[in-house]
Order: sequence, then C-alpha cells, then structure tokens
Amino acid sequence: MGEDGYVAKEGGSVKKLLNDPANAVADSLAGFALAHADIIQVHHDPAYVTRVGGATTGKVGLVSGGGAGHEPLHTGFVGDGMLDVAVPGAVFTSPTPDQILPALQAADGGAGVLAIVKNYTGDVLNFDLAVELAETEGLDVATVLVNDDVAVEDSTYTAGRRGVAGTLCVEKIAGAAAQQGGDLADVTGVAHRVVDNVRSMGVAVTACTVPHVGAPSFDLPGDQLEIGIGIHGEPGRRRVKAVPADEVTQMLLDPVADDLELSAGERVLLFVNGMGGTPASELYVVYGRARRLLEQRGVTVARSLVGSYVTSLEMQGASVTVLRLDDELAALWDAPVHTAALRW
Amino acid sequence: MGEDGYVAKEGGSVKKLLNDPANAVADSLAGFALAHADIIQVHHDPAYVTRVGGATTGKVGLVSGGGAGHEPLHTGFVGDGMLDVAVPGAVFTSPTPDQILPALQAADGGAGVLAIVKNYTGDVLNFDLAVELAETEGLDVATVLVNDDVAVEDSTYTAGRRGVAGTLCVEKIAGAAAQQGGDLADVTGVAHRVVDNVRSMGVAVTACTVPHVGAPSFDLPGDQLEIGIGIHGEPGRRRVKAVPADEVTQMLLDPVADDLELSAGERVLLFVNGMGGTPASELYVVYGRARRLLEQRGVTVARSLVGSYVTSLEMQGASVTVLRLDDELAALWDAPVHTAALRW
Amino acid sequence: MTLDADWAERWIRRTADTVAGRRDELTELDRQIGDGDHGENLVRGFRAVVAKLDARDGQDGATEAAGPRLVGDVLKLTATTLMSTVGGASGPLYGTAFLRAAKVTGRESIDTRAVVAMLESALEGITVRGKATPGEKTMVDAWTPAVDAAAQAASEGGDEAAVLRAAAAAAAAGATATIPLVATKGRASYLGERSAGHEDPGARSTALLLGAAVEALAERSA
Amino acid sequence: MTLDADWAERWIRRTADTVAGRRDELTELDRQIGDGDHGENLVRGFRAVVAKLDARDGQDGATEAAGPRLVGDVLKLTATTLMSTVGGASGPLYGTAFLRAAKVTGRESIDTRAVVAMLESALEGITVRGKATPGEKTMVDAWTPAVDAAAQAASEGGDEAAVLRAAAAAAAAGATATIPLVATKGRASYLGERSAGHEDPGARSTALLLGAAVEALAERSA
Ligand SMILES: Nc1ncnc2c1ncn2[C@@H]1O[C@H](COP(=O)(O)OP(=O)(O)O)[C@@H](O)[C@H]1O
Ligand SMILES: Nc1ncnc2c1ncn2[C@@H]1O[C@H](COP(=O)(O)OP(=O)(O)O)[C@@H](O)[C@H]1O
Ligand SMILES: [Mg+2]
Ligand SMILES: [Mg+2]
Ligand SMILES: [Mg+2]
Ligand SMILES: [Mg+2]
Repeated sequence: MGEDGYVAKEGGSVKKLLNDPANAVADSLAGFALAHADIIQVHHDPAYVTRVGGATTGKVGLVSGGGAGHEPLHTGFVGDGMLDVAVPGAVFTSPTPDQILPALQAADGGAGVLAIVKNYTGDVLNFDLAVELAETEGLDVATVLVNDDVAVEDSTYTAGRRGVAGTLCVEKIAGAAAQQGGDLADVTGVAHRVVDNVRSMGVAVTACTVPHVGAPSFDLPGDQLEIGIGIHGEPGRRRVKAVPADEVTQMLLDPVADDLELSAGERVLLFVNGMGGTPASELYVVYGRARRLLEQRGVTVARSLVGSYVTSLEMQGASVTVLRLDDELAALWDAPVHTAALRW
Repeated sequence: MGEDGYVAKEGGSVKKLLNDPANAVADSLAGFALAHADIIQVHHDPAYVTRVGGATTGKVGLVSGGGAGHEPLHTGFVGDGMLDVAVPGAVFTSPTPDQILPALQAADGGAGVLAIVKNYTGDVLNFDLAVELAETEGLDVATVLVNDDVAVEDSTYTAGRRGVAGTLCVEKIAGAAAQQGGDLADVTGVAHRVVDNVRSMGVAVTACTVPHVGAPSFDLPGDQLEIGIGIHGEPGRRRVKAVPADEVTQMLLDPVADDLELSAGERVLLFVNGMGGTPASELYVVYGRARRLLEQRGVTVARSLVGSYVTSLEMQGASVTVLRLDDELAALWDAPVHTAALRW
Repeated sequence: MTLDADWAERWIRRTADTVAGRRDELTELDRQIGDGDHGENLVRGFRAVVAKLDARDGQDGATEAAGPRLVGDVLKLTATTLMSTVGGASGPLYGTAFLRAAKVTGRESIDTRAVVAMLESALEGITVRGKATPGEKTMVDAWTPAVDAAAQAASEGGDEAAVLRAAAAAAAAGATATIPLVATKGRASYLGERSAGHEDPGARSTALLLGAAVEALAERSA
Repeated sequence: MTLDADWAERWIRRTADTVAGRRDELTELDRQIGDGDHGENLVRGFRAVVAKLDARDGQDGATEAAGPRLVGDVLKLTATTLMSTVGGASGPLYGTAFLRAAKVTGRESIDTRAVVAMLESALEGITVRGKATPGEKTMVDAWTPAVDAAAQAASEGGDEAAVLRAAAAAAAAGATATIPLVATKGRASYLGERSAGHEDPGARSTALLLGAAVEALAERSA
C-alpha cells in the first residue's frame, strides 16, 4: 500500500505529495508542528494538537476534532482566541475515544471544556464515548453539535444536518467568548447561538481522492457539478450541468438565506469557503455574486471571509456560509485571534 | 466563448467557478474589492489595486504586477507594510503599459516608486515601456527584477531565471523597509539583497487550465511529475516518475540550497508554497522534509511560511523557497503586515 | 465442537483476514453511498486487534500455549481495540457490539443458547448506540435477521455450527436486502433517494464477520 | 495598385480576422513551448485595433468616407493599441514594430522602397526591444528573412505586390524553420532542449501578419 499515495492507479490518478499514505496524517502533523512551534504543540499516539503552554487556568477549554483532510480545520484553528485542542482522526474518519479523552483533559483549565462536534454519526458516537469516559473521571464537559449544512433535510429521514464550514464560525466566536472569560454556560450558550444562526451549502466541481482509497470519492462527469456536497467527498444531493458561477452561487445562497429566513435590514457574515483545490480568484467571483444576492434581499454583509478553510483534500468547489450577526456575535468575531490559519 | 470557462471541452475539463472567462479577472477583482474594502480599492479600466487611502506622502511607493492567475500574488499583498499598488494582467499575461503607468503614478507619495518585476520577457518589456513613460513625466522609478527560480539556468541560453515564489519575500521585506521610512535607494537596496539571497524550485503534480484556453497547460501523464515548473503553467525542465514526497522535496531543496551555497550555521526563511490546488496537509509534509534536509546541512530554519501564496490557478504542486537571513532581513520579515492574504 | 476462547480468537483473526481481502469491496460500497473509508477503517481496526492477540499469545500466535481462557476475554479485547482504532461510525458500533457480547460470554466455552445471547447483546449494543431500527439501511439490517435466525435454529435443536451458519446466512441475506432501501441513518442518509440501489457497507461487513465465525469453527473442528 | 491608408487598414482588419480564425492554432503552439496565451493575446489586441478603426470610420467601416489619410496613421493607431491591450512579450514587440513602421510610412501611399523600409524598421524595433538575434527561435526568425526577401524582390524591380508576396513567403518559411531550433529567448527558453521540435508561435503569427498584407492588396485590387 506504500505506493498508493503518490502513483497513478487505475481508479484515477492519486498522485499526491505524500509518503506512505498510511502515515499521511502523522507526517503532515509533524511538519505542522515544526512550522508553527510558536503557536501549537503536537502530541503523537494518540494524536492531538494543543496550544503552546496548554490549558489556561480558569479559562473554559475548547476542543474540536474530526477526520483529517479538512485542513486547516481544526488543527489550524488552535491558538489564542480560538481552540485549545484539536483532535484529528484518519482522513475523513472521526478520531477515536482514546484520542478524544486525553484531548478533553488537555484542554481543561479547571473551568470545564466545550466540545465542538460536527454532526456526523461517526464524530457524534466517538465524542459521546469519550465524553462519557471524561465525565466518569470528573471532567465538566459540554457538547455543541454543528449542523449548518442546508443541503441535508433536517428530518427523521436523515442522520440530521451535517456540520460543514459554519464550524469555523462556531470555533472562532466561542473561542473569543472563552478568551474573554465566559464560564462554560456562557461559552456554550454563545456556541449554540452561532449554530442556530449559521447555514451553509456547497458545490463540487471535481471530486477528491482519499490517499488510501486511490479512486475519486465520487464519479463526476466532466460537464457536471455536484450540488449539496458534504466535506468528506460524499456525493451531493443532485447533479446539474455546469453553469456559470453566478447561477451556481445562487443555487447555494438561496437555500441558505431562505433557511435562515433572512429579512431585509439584517446584518450577516458572508463566508465563501474553498474546498481545497479551487483558486482564490474563483472564490472571489462567488463572493461577489453571493453578496449582490444578499443585498438584493436588503441584507447587509457586515463581515466577510473568503478562503479555503474547511476543505475536502484537493476537491475543487466552494461553499457559501451565512451567519446572522448581532452586536455580540460581531464583536466576538472581531476579537483578536492568533492561530496558524486565522489571525487578526 | 462565453461557455469556455465552466463547461467541459474536449481539451480536458475546464469546469470552473467563473462566468464569461473573458471577464474572469474583472469579476474576481470586483469580488475582491467588496471583500476587502477595509484594505484595498480596485480601479477598473485600466485595472489596478491600490491601498485604501492611496499613496502615503513621503513614503516610497511599492508597485508590483504580472499576469493574473497567481492569486493572492500580487493583489492580496497590497496593504500596510507591503505593496501600495498591484497591477494584474490577463491570466498568465503581463499587464500593459497603460495599466502600469497609472499604477506607478498612484503609488507615488513624492519619495519615488520601486517597481518589483518578475523576470519574464513579457513583464520586463511592458514594465520597461511604462517606466520610460513615467520617467518622461518626471516620476522617480527604480526597478528590481526577481529571478529566484533555480530550475532555469541563468545563462545566455535563456531569458534568465524566472521570478516565482521568492517574489513574496521581496514584496514583504521591501514593503517593511518602505513602511519604516527608508528612501528609494534604501528600499531598492534591501529588495536587491533579498533577490540576491532567495532561491526557489517547484514541482507540478497536475497541470492547470487557463480558462480561455480550455486545455491543460501541459500534458502530464498520470504517473509523472513535472520538475522545475514556472508559475504560468509552462512545462518544467524534466519529468520524473511519481515518487514519495520526501524524494520530491529533495529534488527541489537540494538545487535551491546548493545554488545559495548555504553553509552550516546560517539562518534561513523556509517557504513552502502551494501551486493552488494542493491541500495544506501535503504542503506540511514537504515542509517537514525540507526542514530536515536543511538541518542536515547545519542550516537553521529561523522563519517559516507554508501556504498557497504564489499560485498557478488550480495546479497541484508546490515550490520550495529558501531566503538567507541576516538580522535586518529577519526583522523586516517580522515587521507588521496587514494585507488580504498576509497579516501579522 | 465447542465454542471456546480458541474459537473466538480464530474468529477474530479470520475476520481480520477477510476484511483485509475484501477491503476494496467494502471501500467501493462506502464510496457509493458514504465516504469510502469503511474498508480501511475495519482493516486498521482488526489489524490492531490481531497485533494485541499476537502480543498476548507470543509472536507465533500459538494460542494453545496460552492455556484456558474465557471467550469473553477475546471479545472484550476486540471491543476496546476496535473502539480505540477504527474511528468513524463503525468503530463505536462494532466496539459496543463486542463489549456487550463479551458481557454474556464470560465462560471457557459457550453453548447454543449463549451464542444466541451473544448475538442478541451485540445487536442491542449497536441499537443503543446508533438508535437505528431495521429498514434504515444500516448494519442493523444484517444483525437483526441474524439474531432471529440463530434463535430459530437453536430452538429447533441445532448445534453451535448450525446456529452460527443460520446467523451468517441470514446476515448475508439481510445485507443484500439493504440494496433497494433508502438510508435514513448514517452518512448514506445524506443521499436521500440516491442511496437506493447500493448495498450498505456496514451490513456487508457484518455478514463477513459472522461468516468468519462459521469458518473459524469449521477450521477448528477440521 | 497603390499601398495607401485604405490598404493598410484592410491589412490590419484582415490580420484581426486571421488571428481570430487561427487563435486555437497559435494557442496550441504557445501551449507546447510557452504559456498558451499567444492566440488570445493577439485576438484581444487586434480586436481592439479594429474597434478603434471602426470608431474612427463610423460603424459601417466605410473607409472611403474618411477621405485621404496617411499609411502611417493606421500603423501608429495599431501600434499604440497593441501596446495597451496585448500584454505579454508580443505586445511591446509588435507594438514597437508598428510604431517604427509608422515612422517611415507617413505618406498617403508608399512605394516598394518604402515597403522595404517599413519592414526593416519593424524588425529593428523588435530587435531593439527584445534583444533577440536570428536563430533564437523568436519572431525575429520570421521577420529577418522577410526583410531580406522584400529587399531582394524590390531590387529586382518587383512591384508592391511582388515585394509583399516575397516577404510573406519568406516569413512563412522562416517560421517553419524555427521548428528544430532550441529557444534561447522568451518563455520557450525555459524548456532548453525540450523547446526543439515545435514551431515558435510568434514567428507563426508574424507569417500570418505578412500574409494578410498580401491578401489585403489582392482584395483591394480585386
Ligand atoms: N446510526 C447507525 N446505526 C447503525 N449503523 C450505522 C449507523 N450509522 C452508520 N452505521 C453503519 O456504519 C457504516 C459506515 O461505517 P464507516 O464507513 O466505517 O463509518 P463512517 O460512516 O463514519 O465513515 C454504515 O454502512 C452503516 O452500516
Ligand atoms: N526577446 C524576444 N525577442 C523577440 N521575440 C520574442 C522575445 N521573447 C518572446 N518573443 C516572441 O513572443 C512570442 C510569445 O508571445 P506571447 O505568448 O504573446 O507572450 P508571452 O510569452 O509573454 O506569453 C514568442 O513566440 C516569441 O516569438
Ligand atoms: Mg468516515
Ligand atoms: Mg503570457
Ligand atoms: Mg465511511
Ligand atoms: Mg505566451
């Protein structure tokens, strides 16, 4: 299997800048640790990433995690004003309880820990197990499930909406609340407010290839777009013939804005996220259109973020995230953050 | 031609998140302007990007430019501590004199202007024409050519070495020197010091597709890597069978370090740059290996940068840049910068 | 032909071999309606269990050497190892299944009634964790018929081999029967109608797991 | 059959049509040894020149209406427009070429000696800007034989048509002759040996440009 990661296979080219794909996550974490030694520390076996200095006494600890392959989420968001600990699993596979438990412990500064979990069965089950164990060891843990993906109907017919790019907003804003000294109830409350007010939807222009799989995560004909994708290379809800960016953007923005029931006069954060393989120049085309569509609804874009922050390996595509803002959320978004991937 | 940008063509899939590819650069700039109105302003016809507020009186103005498709270079580097004005041409095509001339004028705060030009015939000829015109209008302009790409032999048998990712180092450090009040001679001198001490080399894992071309910029078999590529989708110097990232990294780092004649005890900045379509996780694998190779040479990596900053559209691949540091260059690198793409 | 710790260990080792051999098949199923990692997840997990068993038995894996042990010990080791190495949805699910199964098999050998109890407990664990009911296109759709068939075989006086064979056959049939279903749990549910027409990877791996239990017994008594 | 401003304008308009029609061919050549934009660059540039000519002549392009003008005016408009719209290496190069050519054609009509001077000046402008010498696999390798052939034809008493035909034929041959060359100027030089075996896109576009000059005259005298 040692070759799968970087040579072509029938399944499709999986050439990547990797060594043994079985060690892809560990190799990458090792380089990440060297590049950002001023901000983070990497713990190996089990793998998790902590802020240099570790937990801050008296501060609520923030932990998030999930499958690798979404970088910079979550490891790139560890640092002042955001996460205390991030727990990466294998590519697109949630971390295991024996990783999550020490991660929760490492984040505890005596004021309790908030676990930010993207709503996928795997992540939920593994975090549940770990939180149960942590609680039996006397740790005070609250959990918030992020489920911002409007592509999935939130009904008894699904595992519930997925957590996608909106997760960044939860981590940034809850992180600021914790940094400012909120207690576990406050920070959890703010996190829930973000979850209640953030929605996202994504499109894939190309699929991505998981190193050890060696074939694209789905087969997308050359003239088709996959609308409503998740961030694990899952196929989307429907396929459409490729159309101009303005139309694609509308297919993403309208469901998001409708689901939020945005009304004229409201202020929002507009976050256009790249899936990993899309050039920044295209993301700004999408951003420009999404912004015009929001303005046509009388909605004011008061904050913006454009870039590849919640990715699916090298997938080409983008997602549009809208967060309804109030003064407190806006202030917490503006609060200083100092991480490998997000800094102001 | 309106369809070329986003539907599949025989030449290969050119699905992109674009509208009419003929307007790709303008569309993207429009979104960029909206997203970063706190940092930059976009002037259309002719197109160039200035810092909000424009030229700073008494400060040396910094201008750079070149073909679009390398974002965030150069437009993403306009802001306090870096560029005053950036001039984007069409995709992979240098801007024209009638764009560059007003850009030079817009950057002039009375202390003269430094033009940072990547060494490509097209960029050099167009900037030459514009500088000639600017000088006849009494503007004081100095030019520095960036030619950090060791993949090209610097001989009478070539147009000379290309300017690639090292350009970011020149723009950041010269920008800091200008911000700190250096005069045109000082700033130009610092820029030349960076050029003299920075080298790069890149690899392509996949080619990229220029929207209006519709076919990949070169044909790269599924099991091959293109070593020594430029940033315009030019083919590289040679092709090798795909090998693990550690070997690829050595093929890039060794020529760079050798050409710099790095000796044990020296301090460097190590910059691993993504070509646009490569996930951050892979860049960190390359970074980790490059750093170990430098340390084996007794060289200390004192500063680091990892990310997709000097790109070729959606090309998958990476480049390794090494800048020999002295205390002044390190301090100028550390100086505050506030741009859309680089901030600390 | 008794079902003892030796059989249990052969069962787990065989499962490890089977999922390794069927890795690409499981991956492909998960690629169709999930995220393409189910094969890799199970290979990683069972490889880790085998490593733990080897460590315990000595590298030669000569299980006889280890003397009398409890069926439940093997299943408990399997449970904790899967939980800590698989990740994804299937990790906690299979982990909990083996943990519950271990609880009712804390003996040197188990009879047909215990086999049925073991399978019932496993299914119960999966349901408690995953909250899935039959027909939601998950591994539950393989475990449920397996439990029923085992109980049926036992009540008809079948021996351990007959009971396990019945369970394995029913699991395989149940897995195939997931093909037309529309998923309402797990990743596949995101696809809505598009999930129909594909076999559920976890149901398939369940069939492989129970099939290995039969082979382990046959191998043993051979 | 005189070479006047009307001819010059037809020449430029024909060139615009030709590069538009051959856009993909030029692009493909540049894709092989450059960056694949030469076709697009010239299409963009000459389309802009035509727009300026239209604006000046009135939308119908009825050039006759405009009364007597100088050949040099058309070439100067072409020069400045190419410089400000093409970008890339070919923009300043063709721009400078037309600027120099305009300087020696400031008349209502030009004779064969002026045609030769025009081509010589164009080549001179390209060489001054680009510092390329013959054999470096650039447009210079099309312009150089074109100039020589034109001078030869003129000295042999050929008329304007004969001189232009000679130049165009020699440019085409010169472009083809760039195929085996290893580039030492421009983007193609980055390829080193790998640049051999491909025709230089700028040399090819030069051949198209001079070919259009012949067609414009034929069309005129038709
Ligand atoms: N809620 C659930 N209850 C029971 N089984 C489930 C549930 N969710 C998922 N599964 C099973 O897990 C399998 C997928 O496992 P795996 O691919 O390893 O994890 P993940 O879906 O996290 O990638 C599915 O095929 C299904 O059989
Ligand atoms: N120094 C030079 N002198 C003369 N012609 C040159 C020189 N450099 C490049 N060229 C010509 O320019 C052509 C490429 O033009 P184009 O593709 O439009 O610009 P770019 O190379 O900037 O993309 C080459 O085919 C060559 O004929
Ligand atoms: Mg998974
Ligand atoms: Mg070009
Ligand atoms: Mg899966
Ligand atoms: Mg070109």
